[in-house]
Amino acid sequence: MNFLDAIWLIPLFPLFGAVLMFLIGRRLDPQPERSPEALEPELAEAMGEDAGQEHGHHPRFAPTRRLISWICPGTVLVSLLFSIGAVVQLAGLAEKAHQVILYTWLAGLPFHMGDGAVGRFAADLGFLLDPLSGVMILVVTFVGFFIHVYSIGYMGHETGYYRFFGYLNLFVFFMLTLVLANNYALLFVGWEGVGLCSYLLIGFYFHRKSASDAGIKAFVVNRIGDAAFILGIFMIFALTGTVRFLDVNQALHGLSAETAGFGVLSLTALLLFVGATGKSAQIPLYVWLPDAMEGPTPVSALIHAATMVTAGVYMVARSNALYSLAPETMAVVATIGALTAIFAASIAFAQNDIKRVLAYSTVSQLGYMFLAAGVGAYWVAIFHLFTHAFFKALLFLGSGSVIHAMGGEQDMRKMGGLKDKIPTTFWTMAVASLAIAGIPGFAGFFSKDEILWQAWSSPYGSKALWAVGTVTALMTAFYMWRLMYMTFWGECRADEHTKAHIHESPPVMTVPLTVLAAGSVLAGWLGVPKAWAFLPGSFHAFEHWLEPVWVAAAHEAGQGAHEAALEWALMGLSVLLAVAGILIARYLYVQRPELPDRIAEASGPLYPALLNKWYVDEIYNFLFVDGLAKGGGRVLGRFDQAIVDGGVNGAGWMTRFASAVSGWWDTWIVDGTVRLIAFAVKMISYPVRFLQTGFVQQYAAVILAGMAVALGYYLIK
Amino acid sequence: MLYPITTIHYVILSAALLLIGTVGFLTRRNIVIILMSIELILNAVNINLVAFSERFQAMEGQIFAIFVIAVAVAEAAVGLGILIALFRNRETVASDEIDLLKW
Amino acid sequence: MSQYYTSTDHFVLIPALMLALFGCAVLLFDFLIFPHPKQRKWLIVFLIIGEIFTGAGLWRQQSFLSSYGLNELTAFNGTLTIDGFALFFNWLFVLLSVLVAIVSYRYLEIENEHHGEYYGLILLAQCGMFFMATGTDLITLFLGLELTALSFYVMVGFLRTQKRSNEAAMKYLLLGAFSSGLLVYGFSLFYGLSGSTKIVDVADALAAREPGDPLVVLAMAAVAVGVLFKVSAAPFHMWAPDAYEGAPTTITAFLATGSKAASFAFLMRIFLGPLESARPTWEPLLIGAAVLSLFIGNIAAVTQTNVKRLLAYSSISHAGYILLGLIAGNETGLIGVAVYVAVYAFMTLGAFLVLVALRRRDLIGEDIEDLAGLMESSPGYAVLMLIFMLSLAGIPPTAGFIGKYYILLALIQTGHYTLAVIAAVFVAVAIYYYFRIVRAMFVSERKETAPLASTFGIKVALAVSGVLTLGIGIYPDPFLRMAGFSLIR
Amino acid sequence: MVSAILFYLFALMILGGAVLMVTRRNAVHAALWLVVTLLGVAGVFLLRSAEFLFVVQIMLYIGGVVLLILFVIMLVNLDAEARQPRFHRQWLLALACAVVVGAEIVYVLLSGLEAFRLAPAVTAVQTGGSTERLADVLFSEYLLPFEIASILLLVAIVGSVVMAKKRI
Repeated sequence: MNFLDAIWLIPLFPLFGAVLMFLIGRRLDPQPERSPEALEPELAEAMGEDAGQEHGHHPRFAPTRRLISWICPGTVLVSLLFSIGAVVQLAGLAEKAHQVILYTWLAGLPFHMGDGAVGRFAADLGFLLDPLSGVMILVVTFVGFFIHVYSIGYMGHETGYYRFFGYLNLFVFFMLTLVLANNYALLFVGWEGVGLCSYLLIGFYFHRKSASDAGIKAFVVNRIGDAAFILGIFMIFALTGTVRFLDVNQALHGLSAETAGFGVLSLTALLLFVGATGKSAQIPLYVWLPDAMEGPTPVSALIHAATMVTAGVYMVARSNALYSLAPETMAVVATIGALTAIFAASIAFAQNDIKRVLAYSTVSQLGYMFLAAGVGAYWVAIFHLFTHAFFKALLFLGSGSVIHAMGGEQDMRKMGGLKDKIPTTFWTMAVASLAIAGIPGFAGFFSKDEILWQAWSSPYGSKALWAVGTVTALMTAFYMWRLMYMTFWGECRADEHTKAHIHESPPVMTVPLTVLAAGSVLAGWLGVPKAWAFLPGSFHAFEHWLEPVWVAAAHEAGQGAHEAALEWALMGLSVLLAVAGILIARYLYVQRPELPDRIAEASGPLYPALLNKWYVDEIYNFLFVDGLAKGGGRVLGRFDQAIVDGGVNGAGWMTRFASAVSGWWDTWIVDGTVRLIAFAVKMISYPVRFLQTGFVQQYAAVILAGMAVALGYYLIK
Repeated sequence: MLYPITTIHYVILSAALLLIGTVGFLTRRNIVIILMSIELILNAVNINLVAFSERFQAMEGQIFAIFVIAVAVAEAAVGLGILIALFRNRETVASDEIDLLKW
Repeated sequence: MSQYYTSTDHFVLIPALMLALFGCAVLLFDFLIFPHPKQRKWLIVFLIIGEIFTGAGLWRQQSFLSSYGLNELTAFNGTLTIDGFALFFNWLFVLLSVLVAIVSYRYLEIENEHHGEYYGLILLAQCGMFFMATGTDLITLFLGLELTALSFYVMVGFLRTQKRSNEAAMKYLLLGAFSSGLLVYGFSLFYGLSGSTKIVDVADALAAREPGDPLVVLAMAAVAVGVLFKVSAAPFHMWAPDAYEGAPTTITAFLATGSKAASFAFLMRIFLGPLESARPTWEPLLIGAAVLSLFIGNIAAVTQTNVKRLLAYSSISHAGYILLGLIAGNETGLIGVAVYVAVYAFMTLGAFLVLVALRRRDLIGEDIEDLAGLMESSPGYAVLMLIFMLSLAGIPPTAGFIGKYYILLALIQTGHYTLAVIAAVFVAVAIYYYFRIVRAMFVSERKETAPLASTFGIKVALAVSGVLTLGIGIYPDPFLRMAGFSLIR
Repeated sequence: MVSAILFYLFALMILGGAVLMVTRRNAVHAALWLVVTLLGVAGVFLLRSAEFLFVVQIMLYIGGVVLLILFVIMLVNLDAEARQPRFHRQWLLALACAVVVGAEIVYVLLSGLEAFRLAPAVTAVQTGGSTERLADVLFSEYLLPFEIASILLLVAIVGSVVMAKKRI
């Protein structure tokens, strides 16, 4: 069977599953009437996301529900099989790129571009399979499939099962569209689609207000990035006359790099990168990702760790031809990546919620990927993306298993000593933690080490970037093992009731953990360091496999001066630091558990700063919100006095408005940018609405004023 | 300037009537009078049209004026109908008292 | 003296004749054949038959044009012109009228105002729209505009016992009459400048004048105010939120789609006809109106709680986008306008239809709160509404994206980079308020348990608009070809 | 000369009537002043040899519309209404807008004066009276608008009945 020509089917299988769920899902899984106790919001809150699993009322579900458990993971499995088939056949091709174009999606009329050439903005509904998208579809379908399987167990007792799987399938559809698209416009379809699904899934537990707030936040932040992204797409079109990846790369191939300064190429690349920072949670748009963890844990694993958030990295790697021409933007990418990595790692130091540690860890690891991309080592970025997908998905699923075992508790201070009670979870998580810490032999070591080496040796890299990366590696090892020690070692700090119920998860959850653990070990061996030249070629397969994707200019960057001795030395240093990090964590949290508190006390303002995420949200607050709320209110007051009625209606509205302001003020102590933007928009919204006083002759006066301005404009001109 | 009477005199007359109609529309409270002000505006248009029609020695302007009158009549009829319905429910014909819909 | 009412005249007039005929027939049958209120929904069948005849007339015109390779067919000494543009809009009107009519009966029964006149007025309003899109004579255009507007004044106030409906109709009428007074004042100046009411003659006369001629400016400004009022572009938009909110929801849907599309057809007939030569003069005016519409529409929508009102502001912002296409003015832009108008009509209609289904006895169903948990209670409606919201927000792969894409592309092609950036930024703002609705449907607890007032008609209409909204987004090619056919040549 | 005097007489009727209409407190008085204005406009029509329009103006406008308005005033007239303020609170603002636009229009018209200034009306070769010619053109070239106008009036009738009648 020719899988290569059938790649367009790969996204369609999950779409089929999703449509099926929306059409008949409700009949397969009739919603049971909620028991009175489950309707109590406080109780639901108290029991956390696994409410009702162990305690209290078990809703009885229809037997047809099992059908859902077969259909939805099944569609992803079919996609996985098709992906494997297609990638295997791709490997046999001489030209490592295969396009399947179904039809022209967005037809464009020809027009003359600046240089006289005739451009035609035509975007296909077309799919491109090349080594890069091959890696991505394998990651998405493989990890996606196991997370689907895991969800069968994890979501087993939830209502809205069909909705959950419908959204999840829809997400896989959009993600596959994103990575398989052969042009920027179709990529944008997937880009928006995954955002939408992420939104719906974050808000899945809608009885938690914070969840639906987090969803809005995620969507709005992503939208800021998207506005830049879409402008970037149009810029690319204006530059090259096409949006097809292969043609764009070809068109850019002839150009010389913009070394002279910040030109139009750099601007385009920067616009795309702003889009990427939104989706991939980089400074300053990272704020949404930690909040996104309000969604169900499998969602965090799939969307907010393994796949969607890496879309930005994928897109930057995809646009490598453009970035190679814009060294200034590459420097920006690398710097933002490194800063995000160390910044997020420092916040992860002091978090006590197990999922939040992982969330900040994800932000930090994404920073690593951008660091690699920024120094021109695109294959390393993708390599880290690849290994990270395994161990981070595993960590999230493992934490889900822990939370499951603890009856919904997410605070690590109330855990401990779980090592023997949930052994499978423990062992698999330990593997993942070793991997992320960078212990040799585990996947994370290979990719992270390569990133550090490239940061040091690449012509775009620098010692400073390397130093930041290395320090981050130490911090990563520390906070991950802090998590491990707090969770699995020591005394169990849970209350008796919870303690009695601690149990290992069912096989439907632990099997995916085991498979991913195997991946977390093995995935790295596809790209061993160059210094390990004694190993046969297949151990260097990853770089070789991706090679056809990069245009020549980008590839040279990876070929920096290669000194084996230096590489061994740097590798040794990073391993040493990783081990040190683990040992410090062990010393602090196992041997001297009283120490951390004393350090926290002794550290002065540092610890609270970390605990409060460097007060970023509060700084946003102080700088903008306070001023706006008070100043804006005053301006509004004057506005209302001066203009229109100034009368009864206005006053009534002002009261409501003022109370709304003070209401928001409270919630903002814990919230940042998005609320700020939303607030700013609202602040403008009210005066605009005030103009609409409901008084018909005022409308007429405005019409006339409009005419007066129009006429006046011409008379003065 | 004032004599002989040319088209422009009519146009200025029309503009003045338009202005008065507009002022009436914008300032009066009574909706009946607002509707009457609309009649003034449309009459201003008609003066224009008839003046031009005479100037071009063609009938189009007059015909246009007939249709403008037809439209004015139709608007007045529907407007007064709506006004009666409004008055039945609200007991007022003051423009600034009908502001349920706003913001 | 040339012959009048020739066979060509008749051929061109058939659709309007059918509309008027069936309009009167519905008014008559209302009390002659179907005196009993329960029977009134059969009038819809008559309406549909009328639309079929209208459609047949349009179809014959279209095949006539294509079989003789003609661009246009004029009749009544150049008073009416059938061309791709007119046909495109008339097809749209036929579709919209049918969809609005078939969803209305349950809604009107719930509101206790189910009268036959309603369907008659829909047909007569559509008759007016026909002349707005087809007329090439100032008088015909003006009468078409007034015929449409008058029918809508009545339909907006159709819930006669409700204060809000009365008020909406009164405001709409007063402001509409005022603005059309200004419009016709501008027309009278056009006549004074050219000595003719035919659009071609006016165009020639205006082109002969030097740019910036004060009289042209005055006539243009007056006409522009009238037209921009009809398309509800800021700052002439203020009637729209009030009229939309107060009107019966079915009529709001018709007003926001049919009337708006007709007004844009009217606007293009005027601005691409007589005023094309004055493009440098009106371009700043339209740019101002477009940007202000984007600003006011998007910003004011953010804090609305009534969905109808929110959609009214959103429709103001969409008017801004459509104007941007007109400003770009190249082929892409004009196709973009046609595409956007149609696409906007489908998605807005769909959104309002969901609100129609939400109107139940003792339940208004207009607040965002009323949509809470719709995904749980009626997933079909929720998913459709989601598609409409995504489309309104311009997220691919929905039809709304195709429209925005064309507008943006045209702006970039013609070098209006600043406007393109402004348009893109407001797309980002728009998502915020559309997602307040999505949020209510998908991520809030269900509050209302009463089943939706769904009828066969609503289901059909929703399916049609949903399929169009999604279908055009995924496979736009046939639709784009149709829109390309609609260029004014 | 006579026509000039007549013109100024009618202009005075029109503008004076209009100003008084807009400023009268009592709606009935306003309607009566509207009649004066409309009569003035009818006179202008006569001056510009639009006899048919003159008749239409008298019959349709003064006979029809004003009567209708008077009916409505009688129907809805509240004694309270007459005691309430004539103008709403924002009348100054509205007036300012109107005055600005008016000034602009007059300025534009005066600066574009040349466009309209032709020789005083020529007496063209007329076959039959103005009414006859008008009918000729109306029922040949402008047949279509005439038909549209009939539908328009139908809508107006249906509309006002629907709105004003208690039970339909």
